Amino acid sequence: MTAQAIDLLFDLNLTEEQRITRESLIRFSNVEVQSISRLSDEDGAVPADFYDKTAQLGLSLLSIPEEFGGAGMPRSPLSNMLSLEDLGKGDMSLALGTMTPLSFVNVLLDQGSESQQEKYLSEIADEKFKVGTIALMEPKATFEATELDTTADKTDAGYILNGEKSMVALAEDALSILVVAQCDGVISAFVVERGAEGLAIQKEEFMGLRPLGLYRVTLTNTLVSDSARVGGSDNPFDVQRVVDLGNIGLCAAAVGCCQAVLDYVVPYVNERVAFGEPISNRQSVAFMVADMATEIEAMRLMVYRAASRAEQGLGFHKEAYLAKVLVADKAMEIGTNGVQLLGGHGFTREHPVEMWYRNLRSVGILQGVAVV
Amino acid sequence: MTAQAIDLLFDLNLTEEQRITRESLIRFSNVEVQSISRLSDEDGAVPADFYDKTAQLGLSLLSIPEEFGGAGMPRSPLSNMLSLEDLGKGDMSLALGTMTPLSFVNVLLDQGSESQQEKYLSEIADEKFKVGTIALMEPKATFEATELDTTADKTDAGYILNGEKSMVALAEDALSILVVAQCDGVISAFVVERGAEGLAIQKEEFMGLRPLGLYRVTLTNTLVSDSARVGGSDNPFDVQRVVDLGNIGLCAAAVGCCQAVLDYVVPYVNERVAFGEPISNRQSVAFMVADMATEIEAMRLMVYRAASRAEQGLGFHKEAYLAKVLVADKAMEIGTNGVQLLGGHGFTREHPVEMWYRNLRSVGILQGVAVV
Amino acid sequence: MINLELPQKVKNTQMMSHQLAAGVFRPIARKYDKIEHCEIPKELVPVGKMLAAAGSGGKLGADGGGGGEGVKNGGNMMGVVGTTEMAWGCCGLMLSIPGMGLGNAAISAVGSPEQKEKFGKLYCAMAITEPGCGSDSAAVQTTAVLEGDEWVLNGEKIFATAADRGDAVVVWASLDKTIGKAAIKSFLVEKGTPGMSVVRVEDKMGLRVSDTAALLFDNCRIPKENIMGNPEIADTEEARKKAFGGVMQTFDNTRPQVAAMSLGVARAALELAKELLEKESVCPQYNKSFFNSTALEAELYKMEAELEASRLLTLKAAWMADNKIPNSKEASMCKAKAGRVGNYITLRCVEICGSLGYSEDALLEKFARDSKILDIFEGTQQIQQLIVARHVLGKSSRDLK
Amino acid sequence: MINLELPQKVKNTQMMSHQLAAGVFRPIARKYDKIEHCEIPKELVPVGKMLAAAGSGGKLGADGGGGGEGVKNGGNMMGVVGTTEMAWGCCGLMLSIPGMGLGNAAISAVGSPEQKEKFGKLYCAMAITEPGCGSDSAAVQTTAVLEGDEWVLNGEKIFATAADRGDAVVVWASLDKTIGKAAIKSFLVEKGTPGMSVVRVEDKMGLRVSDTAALLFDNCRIPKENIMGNPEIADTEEARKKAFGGVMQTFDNTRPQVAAMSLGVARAALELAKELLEKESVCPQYNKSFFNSTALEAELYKMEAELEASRLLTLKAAWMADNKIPNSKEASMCKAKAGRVGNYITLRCVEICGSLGYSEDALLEKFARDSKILDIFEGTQQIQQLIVARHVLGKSSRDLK
Repeated sequence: MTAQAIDLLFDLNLTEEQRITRESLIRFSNVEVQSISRLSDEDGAVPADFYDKTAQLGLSLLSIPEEFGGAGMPRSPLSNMLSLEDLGKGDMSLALGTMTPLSFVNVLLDQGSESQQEKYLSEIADEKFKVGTIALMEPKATFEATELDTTADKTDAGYILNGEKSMVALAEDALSILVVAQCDGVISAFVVERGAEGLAIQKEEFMGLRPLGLYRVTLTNTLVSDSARVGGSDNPFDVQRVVDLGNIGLCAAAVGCCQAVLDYVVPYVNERVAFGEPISNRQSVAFMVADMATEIEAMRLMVYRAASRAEQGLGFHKEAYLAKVLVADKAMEIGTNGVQLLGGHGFTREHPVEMWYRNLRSVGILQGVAVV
Repeated sequence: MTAQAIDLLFDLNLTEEQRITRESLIRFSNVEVQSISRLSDEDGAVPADFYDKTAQLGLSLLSIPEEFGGAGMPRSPLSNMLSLEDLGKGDMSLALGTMTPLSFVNVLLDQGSESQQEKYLSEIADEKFKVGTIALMEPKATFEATELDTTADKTDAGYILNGEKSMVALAEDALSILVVAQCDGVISAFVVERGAEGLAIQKEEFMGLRPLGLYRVTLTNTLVSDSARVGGSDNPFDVQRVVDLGNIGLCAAAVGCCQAVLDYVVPYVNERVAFGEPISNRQSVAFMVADMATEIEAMRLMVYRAASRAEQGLGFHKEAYLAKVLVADKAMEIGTNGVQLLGGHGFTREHPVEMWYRNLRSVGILQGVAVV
Repeated sequence: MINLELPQKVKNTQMMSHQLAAGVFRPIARKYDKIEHCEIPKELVPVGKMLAAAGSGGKLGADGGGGGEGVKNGGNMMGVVGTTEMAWGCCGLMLSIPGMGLGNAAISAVGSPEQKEKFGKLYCAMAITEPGCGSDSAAVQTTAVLEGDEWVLNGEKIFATAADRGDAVVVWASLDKTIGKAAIKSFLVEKGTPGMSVVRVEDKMGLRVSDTAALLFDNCRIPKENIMGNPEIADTEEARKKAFGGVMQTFDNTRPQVAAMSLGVARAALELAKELLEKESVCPQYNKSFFNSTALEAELYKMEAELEASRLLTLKAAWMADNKIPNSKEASMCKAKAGRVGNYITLRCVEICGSLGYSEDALLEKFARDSKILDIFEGTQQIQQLIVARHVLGKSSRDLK
Repeated sequence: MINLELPQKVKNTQMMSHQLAAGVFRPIARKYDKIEHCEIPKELVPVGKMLAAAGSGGKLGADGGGGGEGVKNGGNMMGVVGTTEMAWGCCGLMLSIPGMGLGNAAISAVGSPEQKEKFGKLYCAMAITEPGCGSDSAAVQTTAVLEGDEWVLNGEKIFATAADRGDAVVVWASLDKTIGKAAIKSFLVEKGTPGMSVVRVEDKMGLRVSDTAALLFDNCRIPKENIMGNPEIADTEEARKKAFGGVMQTFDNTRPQVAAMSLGVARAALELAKELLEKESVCPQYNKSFFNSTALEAELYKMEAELEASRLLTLKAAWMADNKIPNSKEASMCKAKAGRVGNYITLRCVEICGSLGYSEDALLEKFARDSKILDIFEGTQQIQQLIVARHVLGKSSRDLK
């Protein structure tokens, strides 16, 4: 992150570096992601080699300090956000899965101590796909990230964790799970390592995001050492930052998915003939498409602004919050209209629009993933 | 009100009596109300003789017992609701004004003692237009009818009222004002007579309903006798009933107004030509009209159901509440779309749609008027 | 006299349907959603028999009946109320009850006595839509040519509900494509007739248990008497319009029934969402004005209002049909409103229940998948708006397309 | 590099405009809304002079400028930001500043040096719309015929902002109605020219202080040199399209400015609503997720999100214009979104503030009256949707009407 030293102009151009990265990511998304999207949805799993392919993109590695095995590049919420948009256009589930380790890395880079970074990031920094993940949500309709039921109690031996976490991405494969919990009246976070005692992991099934692999993580008197606590009493864990950066990432993936909807329906409605003309000659169809395009652009700009502020070290909570409010609403509208525009065909699994409908419903729900 | 003794069929037919009353009211609304609607709006007042003309309809008199000068007909929320719909089609402001005394009458019929009915209703029951009105609202954005700032304190001499009431219809001409106030921790109501000490009445100006005459009523240590209190500790004043019956009436007037919008825009969009065709040949125009028609019918049925339940002596709070939720939303949508369909012309005061836009905005706001 | 409460006899239908829905459909709704493609679910076989015995088969669209003189609450209202309850249980299962196909309804409405005798007891699907036409029912490309004592059918049909599991299919085909609407007739084709084949059963987002098949007719020969209604093509423009109008009018009776499906699924979602939220102490009491409530309460109120509005529109359309009042406009109004509201409510309920809503542990996510098609089939939202608009504006389908 | 914050120089413009709006416009907004029809409000005369001196007249639609090489934040962005602030103060008053008419913008964009010299300092209105054509600019019926050294104008114009108070009017007229769009040219007519008369000044729901006049041209003769742009009618179909395209392109620059008016009015409403609610202890803190908030908080968040989205779309369209990137689609996107959002926000703010919102004691009700026209003029919501749709779908105006 660079502090806003200079007086930047309003600008929507990518840097040269971003442009090059985008090009390769878009190619990857088109060739490797989109092509397996439907298959993965039907299987409820990604092909075996997919994540290792993504590891070669080096996204998770990029900002890990060189001494811990990474590339030591500056941490860039903006670039991560763009990656999520591009991958999300190929497939939201696979985008979120691909970025899961990076989420974990980003939180530790932002809030972990050096020794924690060394311990937990070194094992992620690999050319194979290694997983760290965040366990924030709990199985509650009125879940609020700042009011958790999961607890951490300090004992002489360390902290004892108890509680139930939901929608934890790739938990089964995770080397480390960052568990957010209530501790002494404040929200704190603890790294729980694979195989810890009292740690139970169970697959959850959802309406969409089926290939992502979301898990119920149950902690029963799970003991972690003092050094596993991220942040402390003097620098308390900033859960809001995790939520906000996660919202930016999730919204970016949703913008990508919405763009995929638009790109799919435009040729469809132009080619589909009813009552003697392409259905796109009808205002009800055309205006729906126009509104989709307008709202996608609006969502994108909201997300860009929040990410750009984060990048520049400016406050971005309100911007991320409002982006989420808008995207939760409009992305679902686009999801349902995508199906509507294809009529009965949109309801079949022969076309991807029904899958996007199911995936986009997650936007208003998911938290603590895709932390950019 | 008749208790639902028999097993009634689902039915939308009017009774013969209702049909005849409607016919004459619709005629009155078309001839006497609609014709002065714009003029009254511009003047912010009704023509001098208008209300006396409405008095000849006998609406307020109808259910007052014969011994107090009325016609002694059964009290009928359903018929009152229909009257509001019909008058509202001619003009919402004039409809609400016309029904203001009846609101007062209805509350006293429902909740007043016999001696209160004798005292206060006898003077209303006249062939000239005599006003009683209800002072419920207070000048607060978050106004809640069950949490009032106006107070009534019991003293030896009676009750001392203090507070500020807003949007009190026709207060300046009122012989009696039913003031709803907090008294000993419960909501109570008191009849304050014209000229009472400490009673100040001041005209308020609003976006719409300009001819209605809505007033700020300020009570400063206004003393009323014990007998002025409607209801008591054993039969507490039911403010929710007033709110619910008022919502039914207001919503009915709004349904009438929305019907006026529809009836006005249909010939307009059929005649107006742009790009070589009537604009109603365009789906964006036609679907807007279709949705108007659909939502008007939906609102109407919601209001009818609540009124019909009230008529039958069934519980109707939830039905009235939901009707208000729907009507506040859809009536304004119809109001703004009415202007939109006329384009720039709709924004001028040459056409009535801008007035309906302003009037319909009151639906989500007004309470305690048009108590059916 | 204006009364929008249901009379006891309709409530009885409602209660019985609800018992069936709660007792039989609900417990197996998730199971069959997961299984997706299968034979007729065995739990539905006795249901079909029971309903057939009760004479419910093909009752959709039947007229008033009962009630003697004056106003009637008859078959259409019973149908709407019963359908709502069954769809509340599981819309997919309801559409899979053997013997209760859309084809059965058509036979019951326009079939000859012989056809009713022969096909009435079978499970009959309906095949209208073709790959090239969605809501444009007049653009049917499947042809029927009389050769001797047989009709020869050629063409392709898609989205035929129950066409795989059914015993027979009612097929729309054109006697002469140059003539258009007036030449479209419907034909009865028994399962196993050579030349008719099931091309595929669709994989769908929702209503998974209900089979939706694509059919191919390749010189499929059926007896001459298997044509339904008048085999002649009307010879004047006026008569042709009327003929097709008659075909379309059958939709006036079925649209409120599909609206009822939407109502059922939406109410199921709303009730379930409230149950889940109540466990977390969200208990809407209607005791504060809308904007003084919490966001969750306000959302629930809004959904409830929209649902109730859709329900009343649907009841009105059914009531008009029962009382022989032309209801084409109202049938489309209720279908349009219930369709969009059903989709809005089910999606919103998933959202406000967060991970619990999105999870397969509850049925909310299934309702949100099922509801989408109800705003599409039997005429999309947009087609319904067109029909309403034409009525309100006094336009022909030529002026307003 | 992606940055959606405003640079200091744009913030300066914003601040200065805000001071003007808060110091001059706001205090007199209610007064002139009540007065409605009057001469140029005296408080605006010095404002007009000041802005003219600052060179702001006609800057709307001017290109980038400033910033040297690379990306530019120029006149369009300044215009959008300044307009937003002024409309925040009072949109009607902003439209009544002498010397800042839409005609001035047109002259500045396409006028000849002589025309700029002569008319640049006058207060110039723009007259396009006619009684028979709303958003259909190509259907202009007013004619201009060259007779000797004079153009003779005949026809009727409506909805011409500032045409009563202005010193001159830019009038759209056709040289040959059989040719259509390509024959439409614009002409400069000075106030007092015989044959031009103000038929009436409209009584309006909102923007009451702004004069909106209907004009009649009855053999109105103006000098030959008062035609703007090329006096020839393009002779090929291609060139004709291009010529009218050029006329329409001027709208690409003004649409974001009208969007900015919507932003200003909506933000004014939202800020005022928040102020009123804060007094009653409603203080949204963005500290609970959307559905765990109160209904009022959730409403405020939703409005704020929609407003911010509209603002960013508008800035983007202006930024594209500043950087010479064709922005017809984006100009319509921001106009469509800001128009509908502005109307939604202002109406909602009245509602959530109850009697305080509806009352003339506050300006909320005025904002709700003013905002409506901003979703109509300079192309209605529906026209903007058409333009966006044509771009996205790759359609001509013949395919998609």
